[in-house]
Amino acid sequence: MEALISLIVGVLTACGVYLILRGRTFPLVLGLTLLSYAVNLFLFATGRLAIGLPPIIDRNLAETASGYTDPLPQALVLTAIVIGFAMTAFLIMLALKARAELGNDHVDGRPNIGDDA
Amino acid sequence: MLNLAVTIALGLVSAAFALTLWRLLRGPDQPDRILALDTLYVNAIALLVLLGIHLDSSLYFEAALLIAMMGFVGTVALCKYLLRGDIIE
Amino acid sequence: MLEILLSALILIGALFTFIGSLGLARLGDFYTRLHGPTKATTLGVGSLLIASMIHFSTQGDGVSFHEILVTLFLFITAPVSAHLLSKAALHLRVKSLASVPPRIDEADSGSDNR
Amino acid sequence: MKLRLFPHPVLTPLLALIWLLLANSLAPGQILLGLLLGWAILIFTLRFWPERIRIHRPVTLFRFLLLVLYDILVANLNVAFLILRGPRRLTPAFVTVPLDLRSELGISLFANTISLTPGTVSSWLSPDRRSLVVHGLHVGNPDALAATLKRRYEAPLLQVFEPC
Amino acid sequence: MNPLVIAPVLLPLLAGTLLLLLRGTLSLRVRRGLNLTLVAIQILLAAALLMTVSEGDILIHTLGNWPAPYGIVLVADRLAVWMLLVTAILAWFALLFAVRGTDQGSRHFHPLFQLQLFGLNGAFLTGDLFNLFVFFEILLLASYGLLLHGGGARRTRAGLHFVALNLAGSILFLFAAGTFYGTLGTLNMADLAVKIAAVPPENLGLVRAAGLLLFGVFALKAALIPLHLWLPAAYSSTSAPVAALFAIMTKVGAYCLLRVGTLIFGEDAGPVANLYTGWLLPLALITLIVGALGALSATELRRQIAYLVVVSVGLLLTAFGLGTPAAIGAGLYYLAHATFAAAALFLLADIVAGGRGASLDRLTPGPAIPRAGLIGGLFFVTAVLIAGLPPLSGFLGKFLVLKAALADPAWPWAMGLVLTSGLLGMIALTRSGSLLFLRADGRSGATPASAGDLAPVAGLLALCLALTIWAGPILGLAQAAAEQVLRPQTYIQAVLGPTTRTEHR
Amino acid sequence: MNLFFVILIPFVGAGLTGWMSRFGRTPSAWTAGGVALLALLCLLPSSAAPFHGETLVQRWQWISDIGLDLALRLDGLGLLFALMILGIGLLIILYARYYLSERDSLGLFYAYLLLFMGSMLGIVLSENLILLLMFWELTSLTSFLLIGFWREREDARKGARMALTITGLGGLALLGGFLLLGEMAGSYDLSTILASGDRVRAHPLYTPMLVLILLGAFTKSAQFPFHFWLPHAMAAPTPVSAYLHSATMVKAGVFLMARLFPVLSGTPEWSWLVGGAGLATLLVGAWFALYKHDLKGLLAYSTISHLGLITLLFGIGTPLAAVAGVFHIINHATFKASLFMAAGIIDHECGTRDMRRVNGLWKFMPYTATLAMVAAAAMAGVPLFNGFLSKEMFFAETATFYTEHDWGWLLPLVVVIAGMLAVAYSLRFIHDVFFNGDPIDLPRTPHEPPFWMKAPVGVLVALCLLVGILPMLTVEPILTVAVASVLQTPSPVHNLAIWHGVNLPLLMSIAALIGGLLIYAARRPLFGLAAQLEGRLDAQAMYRWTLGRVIAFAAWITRHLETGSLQRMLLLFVLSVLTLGAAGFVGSGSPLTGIRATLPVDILGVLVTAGIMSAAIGTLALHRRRLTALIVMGALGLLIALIFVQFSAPDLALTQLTVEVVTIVLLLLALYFLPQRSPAESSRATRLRDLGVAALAGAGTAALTWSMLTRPFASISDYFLVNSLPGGGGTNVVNVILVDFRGFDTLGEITVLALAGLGIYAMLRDLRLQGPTQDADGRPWNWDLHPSIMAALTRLLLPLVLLVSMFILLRGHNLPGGGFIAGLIAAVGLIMQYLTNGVEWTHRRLSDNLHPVIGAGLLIALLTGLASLALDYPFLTSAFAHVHWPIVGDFELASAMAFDLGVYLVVVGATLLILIHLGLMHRASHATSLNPLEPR
Repeated sequence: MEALISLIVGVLTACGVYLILRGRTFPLVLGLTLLSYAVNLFLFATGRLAIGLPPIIDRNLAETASGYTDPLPQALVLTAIVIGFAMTAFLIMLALKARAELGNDHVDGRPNIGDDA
Repeated sequence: MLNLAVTIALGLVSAAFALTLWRLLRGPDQPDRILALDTLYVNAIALLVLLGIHLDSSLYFEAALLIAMMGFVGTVALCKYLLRGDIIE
Repeated sequence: MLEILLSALILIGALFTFIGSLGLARLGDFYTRLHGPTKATTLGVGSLLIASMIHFSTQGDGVSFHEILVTLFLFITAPVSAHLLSKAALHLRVKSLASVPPRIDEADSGSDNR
Repeated sequence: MKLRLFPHPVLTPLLALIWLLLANSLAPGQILLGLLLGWAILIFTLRFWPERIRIHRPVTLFRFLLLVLYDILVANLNVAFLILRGPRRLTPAFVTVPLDLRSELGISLFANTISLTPGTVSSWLSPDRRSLVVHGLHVGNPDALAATLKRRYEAPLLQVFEPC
Repeated sequence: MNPLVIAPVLLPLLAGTLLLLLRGTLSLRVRRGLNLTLVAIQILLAAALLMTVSEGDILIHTLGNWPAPYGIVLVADRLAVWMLLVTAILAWFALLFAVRGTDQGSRHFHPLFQLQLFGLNGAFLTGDLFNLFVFFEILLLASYGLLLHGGGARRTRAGLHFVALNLAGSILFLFAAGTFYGTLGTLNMADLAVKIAAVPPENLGLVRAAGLLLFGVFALKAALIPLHLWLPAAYSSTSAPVAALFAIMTKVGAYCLLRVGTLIFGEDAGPVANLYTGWLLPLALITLIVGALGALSATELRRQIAYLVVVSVGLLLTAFGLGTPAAIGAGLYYLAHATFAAAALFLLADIVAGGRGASLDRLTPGPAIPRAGLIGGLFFVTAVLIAGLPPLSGFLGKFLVLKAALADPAWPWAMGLVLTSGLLGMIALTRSGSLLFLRADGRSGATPASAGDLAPVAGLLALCLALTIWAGPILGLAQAAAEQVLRPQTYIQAVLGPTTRTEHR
Repeated sequence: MNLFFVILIPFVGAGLTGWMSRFGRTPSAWTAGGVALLALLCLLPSSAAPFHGETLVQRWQWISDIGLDLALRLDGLGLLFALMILGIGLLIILYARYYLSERDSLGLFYAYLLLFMGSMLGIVLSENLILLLMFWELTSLTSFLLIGFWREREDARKGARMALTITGLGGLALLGGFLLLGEMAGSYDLSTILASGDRVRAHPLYTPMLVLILLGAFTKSAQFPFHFWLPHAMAAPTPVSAYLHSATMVKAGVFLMARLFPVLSGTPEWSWLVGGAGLATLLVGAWFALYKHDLKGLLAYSTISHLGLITLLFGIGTPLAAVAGVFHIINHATFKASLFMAAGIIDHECGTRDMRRVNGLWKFMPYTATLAMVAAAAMAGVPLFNGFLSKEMFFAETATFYTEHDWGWLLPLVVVIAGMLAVAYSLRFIHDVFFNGDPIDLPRTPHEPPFWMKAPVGVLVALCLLVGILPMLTVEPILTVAVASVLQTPSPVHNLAIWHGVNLPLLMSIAALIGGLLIYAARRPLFGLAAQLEGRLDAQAMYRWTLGRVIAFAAWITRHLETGSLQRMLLLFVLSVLTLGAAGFVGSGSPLTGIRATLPVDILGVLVTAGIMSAAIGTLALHRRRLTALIVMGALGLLIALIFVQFSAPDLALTQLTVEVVTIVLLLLALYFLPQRSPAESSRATRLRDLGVAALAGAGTAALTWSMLTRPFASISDYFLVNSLPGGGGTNVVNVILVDFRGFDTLGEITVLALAGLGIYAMLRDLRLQGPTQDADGRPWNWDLHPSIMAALTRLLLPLVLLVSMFILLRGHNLPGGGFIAGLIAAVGLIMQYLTNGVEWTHRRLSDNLHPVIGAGLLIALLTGLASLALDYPFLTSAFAHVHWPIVGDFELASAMAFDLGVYLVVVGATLLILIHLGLMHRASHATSLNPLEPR
């Protein structure tokens, strides 16, 4: 299972990296989204993988730390997801603004590039 | 027996997943893909329910509920996009 | 007995889910493909949810009816999705095996005055 | 004023019921909370409701719902069979159904029912809302299908929502 | 539990929230005054904190009353407070300039400004790696908002690049922080320092990789070569007060490099001791020279200043890369100077651009600037500061760094490159200065700058003058901060208590 | 204390003078003169000390830690220079009052001049080397201002810049040299340094240090090959030239050599470097001086030549040579200052300085001519004038050198040739200007200048004569103490007299005089030769070329680095990160795989992995068809949520699901305004390269993940699991971490969200985008704005959705959920209304002013934390209680819930703000209802 997760993280990173190296804002956003998927999974996996052990304390059982997966990475990923969302939203808006002010959706706003190729 | 049923069911749903994914990637038209995405959401509900039974945990219910809601919103938004381009107008 | 019922429900549900997706994958044009998921999966997921309901209600922690909510949601939303998808496909003139009534074309393009 | 404070005598308990479903509990605290939320949320959302929904014949509605449930079951089996049989033997067709329903909700419910039941998906509503185009997966006689739909679903809906 | 520690974080957040809520109620004048007052209070707070920590105490605030390393702690040591003070002072002058009109260019300038300070102060104070990430995001997002403030094609393009690159940086930060957590099982920086010293050899690779990935993050923020390319466009295209405020932004990266480099990868870190120094010094020196070349080749004043900021980053990180107490102390002194001087120059560039009509700040002959004598004089002084020429603080900073560099085997490189970059910077500024002020083609430019426009510049220059005159005591503070930073044990003990807190488990 | 004031007075006086200028030219001049005089008076009380063999040191603490104090010293050398600076300065102030025209701002000029004077005094009075360096650089800066005083003149600007560049280069080298020297001597105090000469000379870094310091001295003193800036600095007003290039600025370099003479000299390196440079400069300067047609150009090159002479003397390094050197410094200052002033008078009166036109002025201004001729004779080394004495000593030293070294005979020979040239250019100055026929085509008719303009020249010329005739009475005492402080030993026995009998130096002088006459006689053919040589041996062209190359290189490298291409920046970033990560891991020798047992693979895992991989690659492959890529990415988000579900993270799954949908809606909103397809822009090679980089990055993160996952670890999380219920009052540990253990993170996180909302809102102002009127395939949009079937049903769903949202909010502390997810759900529910019913419809029901919501949310969260602070607990300390109410039963109240409510409000507010305002942005560009049957 660990190998599969590693594979997923790797593939997501690779696809994300390729996409952010494209010259348009939209693939850039897609690429960064893929990269944040990758990093969220990675961050999540730092608590190691566990099946069927969600960190919801059973009130009836004694206060013990065993039998639950690591909750901290989950909290971190939650924060990271939210922040990633905010950032993505901002970037998308900025892409639109760039489109409006630079005339095309190239990341560098090249003046001599047509819009719809 | 229940375990066996769940395992078989998981296999079936997984196969459904795979078929849907294939349609998603294959297309050929955008509505096909959106339909596939919608179906994927429904399949995911099935998967979660099965997983809940399998792991004997009701913690997955909210996820199923949310998938039902969010899948709908996603589909509506995408269809609206195809129809009008502008989805909030 | 209960276990048999559960197993049957689960298998039926999974089978219908599968068939729905099979239809999505196999059928010839978009409009026919649309039928599979909207119907087969509602039943499939429906019976799985009923199975879950029974399962958790009999586990001892009291009744579990909240699966009804998911079902309710699905029953409200699935047809709307299907309708919208179909409408979009018609708008896009997606290839159809059945002949498309001409008035759709007229209304969709002729009256657009922008 | 009274209307503002207690906007809907039926919906608040309904929402409270849904709350209990969600919470999976019948504790008194939850019931109270459910009613409270049902009341508060309604106050906020009532203005989003397009028209006052008025149900004229609850019994008919209930009968109609049972009928639909049954039809869904049958339709599913039917469609599953059709899918398994293979795409070659299908005769899909678009069928135009003239509408007698006028209210938005009525039309919507009708269309949804069609989509949920026998091998049909409501595909297109004409701009004047006088006819609905339905796609059938396997249609032998289009006119017969249209007639069935009208009789089986539109008629009860007309009775429930628009008895004139 | 000293509330003074958390006040510099909470005050801007509260201020930002209130300014947001009161947007419709209060007039612009009142909001400006309010904002200025609030920033002034932050200066006082930072000064009070500086008094408190000047004896060498490290103050902590355990948020939520959870002990470290479980909860998040804020740690105020000399270094952090030093950064707070520099930031607050800079912010006040930038704001003073902004309230003369720039703040009207777009909505929400004032809340964004305060939230920017929230992010900055939090980043300086936090003792938790993930919390640092969060504050990075706050200060970045606020800076995006401020950067784009006012709009325009160039600004938008630069903003897009800045945002995209920093998003990539944030993702990298998470990878690094995740690797730390996944290997050492903690996020508190002091705890990380404790755990890293005892890391088993088979985990060494992960820890080192995590450390260097983090280095990459901070290098991006600090604009270390080759990750400096976002800076010139971003700084040169934004509005003047924002660019002035941004003078501190690169220093955040530098601060983090210093903090992590000394605390987690310090002398006591066993097999990973001094992980950063080997990378920092050469890169910093190359940055220095590349920045100087950029300044020389710039065709606009603001771009030139932006490159001079790169130069200052290079010198600052050279100091940090040398790693001795003297060098770090020199670096901290230089940090304050470089921040104020760059800010002054950015503000001045705006006045220049405003005075030259359509020619803006392009380095081509253009109309004469109204009040050229006064503005030119200020420019001259600022240029002397920035170029590191005697007798002002720029020279002192450079001299201190060079003197400290003599103890390092790489001193010939350091000396050669620092001096060369100084020469190039001087040539660049002479060229632009003589072009802008001496070579006017007689046409008259726009309306003259008012005394109010020049006051913030003069104020910042006065600060630099103060840095020069009281160099002795100020350097003493910086030196003390450097020595404290190089004794991470005191930090660790302050955060984790005298015994490492394993009995809590 | 007084030394401090000597330096401070000019600096303060500069401001005063500038201010006085508003009252007129004369008050300004009086102030300037008064300031200089005051400084001189301040110096006088101490001036006796050097004559008693004392070195006065005064010290104020500045940055004592690093050995940088305001330490000043007064010894013979310093006194000599200070007197020259102040004395000649006074004369220059007087002169400038009449020289500068009404148009020039005299106050500014005096201010600059006084600043320069103060800096120069600082150099000569500094005890601390670094302090000296600071004043050194200040002279560069102030001379930049002075040279560029006539800012409207191109040559003035260029000359000033060149001077600053060259001397600045030297100053930086000097900094390096001083740093090394201070390190070797262990102090920057001259007293210490002067006493540790042996240690310094034996130090392995002696040579680099020497080179650096000499670089500083040579550039300042215009030694070959850095001499070229000086002639260009002649664009300055003549008083400036007279001051800077006779007595002060250029003398700083030789002063420095004199100052450090005991420490640095006495090694072969010193002799070769200093002597070589001096000799070359002596010759080159003299040669060019002869052929300059510009009067000031001639003087400039002659200055260069004389500076070379002094340098050469220090290079020879004997005590007597030092005597000669110091003596010549004095002499040169006097005659060159007067010559410059004379040249200024001529320029002033004739309007030109071109010696081909300025002829026969004897008839017009005989007094000036007399003075100038005397000074020129001193320059030529004619007996009875002071120049003769020092030149004689110079010849004597070179002659001594000849006896002691092989090839030493060359030196006297070359020196005599230089002497001849000096005689020749002096002769040219006299003959061409004052005789040689009549003036040609002068802009003005010359006549004698005002008396006060001639007076300073007269004073200096008188000094030339006095020193030349009565050296022992005039110059000997100060010379002796100055030399003593140069050598740090008592001055060697020397005899200043006109007549030493017939000896070799006298013969050399005679040879020089005769040779000079001959050369001048044969000047015509030589001019042609010089013109040819000038093109080749042009150091200034080399400077220009070098500077040009440097700037071109800078531009080249900057252009290639900073292309403004984001793709490049990102590529560099990825590559840097790969390098760092790989270097970190590979360098450690750790194995890739650890020892932790792995989980068995199950069917769901395979399914999800396969799904994610195909969806990710699908996104990649289809990325140019944007909508398609977006749909595929939607599936990807769902699959990721499934991973969270599978591996026990229900909270994450919920969050991922909701965020995914909101993101898709957001992207769709944006995509409307963007092209529907990405053009294929990058070449095949680029794509392959990017694929390679991407694959490497993927491999890197995969390896990192694998490596980490296969290693056991212990974390702080057990604490959270144990304390969540008793300490935090919740069973959902993730939520308790979010709102309690790490509530501060969450506070930051919602700030981020609020900031995104505000930033976007701010950015959207004035942003107007025109959406396409047809889709990518050229089809017009559907007329149906809000398909009624969709609209009718989603309205019904809203209460349901809000109910779910409240449910998720309230249970979050104990079960999966929480403020963030709940907020997103509510936002989605509301957005759905916008989606299906349109902006206008919804707006009639829901205010679009969401700032209060965001602000209130932030405030609630913040106040929750502050409440604990008010109770003297740390910020965000939570409290919870079990409450029992009749009927309702037991329930829990936790402050964390209030915090979560704040989170909820911020999320709802920010998300809606972002999405709605994007929707609103193009409301203007829209026609309203398009249904042909509905009324508009």
